[in-house]
This record gives sequence, structure tokens and C-alpha cells, in this order.
Amino acid sequence: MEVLLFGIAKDIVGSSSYRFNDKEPKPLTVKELKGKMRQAFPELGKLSSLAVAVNSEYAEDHTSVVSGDEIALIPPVSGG
Amino acid sequence: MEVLLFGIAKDIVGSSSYRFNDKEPKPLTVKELKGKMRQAFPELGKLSSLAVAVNSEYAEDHTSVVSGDEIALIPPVSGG
Amino acid sequence: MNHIKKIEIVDQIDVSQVYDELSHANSGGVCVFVGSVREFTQNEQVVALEFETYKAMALKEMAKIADEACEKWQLNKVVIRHAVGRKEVQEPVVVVGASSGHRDGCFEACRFLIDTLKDTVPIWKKEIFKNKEVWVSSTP
Amino acid sequence: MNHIKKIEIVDQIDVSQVYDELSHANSGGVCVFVGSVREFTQNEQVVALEFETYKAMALKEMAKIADEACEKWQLNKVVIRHAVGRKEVQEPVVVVGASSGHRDGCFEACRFLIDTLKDTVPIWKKEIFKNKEVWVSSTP
Repeated sequence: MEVLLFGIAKDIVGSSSYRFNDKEPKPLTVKELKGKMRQAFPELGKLSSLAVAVNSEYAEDHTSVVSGDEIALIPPVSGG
Repeated sequence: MEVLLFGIAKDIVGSSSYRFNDKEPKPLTVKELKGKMRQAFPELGKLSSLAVAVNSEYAEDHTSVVSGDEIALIPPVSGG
Repeated sequence: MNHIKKIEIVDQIDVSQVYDELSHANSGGVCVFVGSVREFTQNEQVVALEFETYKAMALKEMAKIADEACEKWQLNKVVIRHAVGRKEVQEPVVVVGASSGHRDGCFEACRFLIDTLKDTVPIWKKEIFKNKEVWVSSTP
Repeated sequence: MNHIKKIEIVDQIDVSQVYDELSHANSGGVCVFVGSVREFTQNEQVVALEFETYKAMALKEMAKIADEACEKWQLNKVVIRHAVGRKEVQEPVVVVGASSGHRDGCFEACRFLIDTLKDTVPIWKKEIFKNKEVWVSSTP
């Protein structure tokens, strides 16, 4: 399970994507995924917001995630 | 004393300016001028509004007019 | 302050130039409104519009509007340009715009410019239909 | 309906093309907003901005905004175009616009387009100062 990273999230992790270790239990929901990412990279917890997109749509905390989904962390957007 | 005419006022009078007859008493104020114009051309009285500009500024009813002023009738504007 | 305001009455409007006129290093936002000839007015097909102006006075009134906008909002540039003569369907007849540090200012100013222009500037519009011609707004 | 909406993420914005894209025989009004790089942010001199996007998602979100605008207002054309990469002071970074029969629609829609874009579209802006770089809005 891979997570795409952009903006400050990419800087914090130091890479444009993050792959969950195949040996650990995978997150089953968006909420679990965010929790695991914040645990691994505490700086993510300091952002003013952190959303998750599943298959390029904003996802709710309860949305389930499976391997094969295109998952992305969405730090605070600032277009325009 | 000459009055510049535009838009529908020009069409009503049939000319782009109107000259007061030197023999009649001249209007002394904007209000008198409008009255005399409406008397001469009753169709002017049917417009939704009729303003007067003296020296290319909107003038009040009580503004005085003298020969040599640039005077214009301003029918309802519709720019844009 | 006058270098920031561009006030013109022209025969033909070139819409592509206006952004360059409004662009400014301290402006994060530019808002432009372009009015053009619509093909239908109240379900009647318009052939063309014809604009006439009392030019000396119109330029003064347009300058007043630009001044007032610059007092109300912090603007870096303002453009007010109106066309005269006959304009066919889809041709631009007026362009107004403002640029400002943040977007609130330029949006509000741009709206103010066109609304006030329509209220006060001595320009007259004749709608030319197939079988008649009408001076807009002239009768109640 | 999709022919009326133009949604793009590009390397470089050509502001002069947008009016032609929005022009329409049934539109009496076109409103355009252009966002550009300001030289100063809170009194600090900006060298450049750098924009990054999650393109597939950004295009979807931009399309949703255009759809929503077309539901709220009667629009003949909509453009939403954002630039990515490094942008110097005074360069355009975003252009949004709408055209409609009357001016209310295009003004309100244009404001909605840029406000909503800034809220929802996954685009990130890094301010590059002389001695530091900051991802905008990322921390409280």
C-alpha cells in the first residue's frame, strides 16, 4: 500500500510517496492510515489540516482503503 | 444660447443641437431651460429622466445658465 | 496618482491588452469585466447596438468613477474603456478592471466601476432590431 | 454541457486568450479574475512562488467547481486554468472566468470559482524568499 505525498507532506517524509511495510498490519480506513502516518512522521500532526484522497477524491475518516487504491495525503491546499 | 442633444433627445428635436431664439427671453436656470425645451418638444416630457449638463458636469435645477456655457440635455444614459 | 488610471473612449476595444494594463508587481489579483453585444434582448433578435456619447463629459464622469474606486479600495491600477459606434453581436463594448493586493478589492472595485458607469456616464445605446431601433431605457 | 467548460493545469498561462474562450453570442457580460505573484507578502519580499499539484485530483475538483457554478448561475462559458512550476513576480498563476447573459451571474460565478478553488483544489504554493521557503497555510 502506497501513499502519494505532496507539498509540505512530501518535504516532511522526504519522498514523493510512502510505502507501508508489508510486514505490519495495513490501515483499513482513512482514519487508521492518517494515524499511522502521523505516528511515523510526527511533523504531519502539526499541520493545520491533513486530508486523504482515495482514488483522487476527498475521503472521509471512515472510508476504507485497500491495496490498489490510489491514496494521497492532502496537506492544506493553497492554490490561486 | 445653444443646447447639445444626444441619443433620443437628438432624435426628438431632429438635430444635434438646439438654439434658443434670440428674441424670446432666455432661460436663467436649468429648471427653466428644461421647461422651455419640454414646451417646445413635448416628447421630451415622456422620457424616464432628463438631466442637464452645464460645462460638462451634471447640473441641479437651480443651477444658473448663461450664454457661453456649454449646455447639454442628458436623456437616460445606457452605457455598458 | 493619475498614472494608475486609464480612461478612454475608443472606436474599437482590444480586450487582449487589458491584462497588461492592469498587471502590477504589488497586485495579487486582477478583476476584469467585459460587456458585449448579446444576440437576444427579451427574446428579440438584436442586429447590432449603436453607442453615442457626449465625450468630454463622459471622460470626466469616468475619471470620477475611477477616483472614487481608488478612494474606496486600495487599487494599483484601474482601466475604464468604452467603445462608441456600431457594434455587432459578440463584439465588446465596454471593459473595466482593477488590480489590487488581494482579491476582495479588485472584485468589489470592478463591480462598482461597471455599475456606476451604467448609472452616470453620458453614453447612449440604441438597439437595432430587424424592423425597429430603440434607445435603451429612454422611456419608462 | 462540457463544451462550455475549459479546465486546465498548464505550465504557463496566456491571459490574452481567455476572453476569446469566454466570449459568446448570448453573453452580455464576461468576468475574469487573474491571480498573480505579488512582490511582497506581509512586508517580506518574495522572490518567486512554486506551485505543485496532484494533477488528476485537481482537474476533477476544478471540474466539480465548474459544474457547481453552472448549476448556481446560468452561464454560457466557464474557464478555470491554473499554472504549476516556478512563477516570478507579476506572472499570472491562475485565471478563472465566466460569461453570462447579465453581469450578476458572471461576477458572482467568477468570485465563487476562485474562492472555491482556493479551498478545495489540491494545489500547493511555496513562497520562496531570499533566505527561506515556506509552504503557504500549512501550519496554524
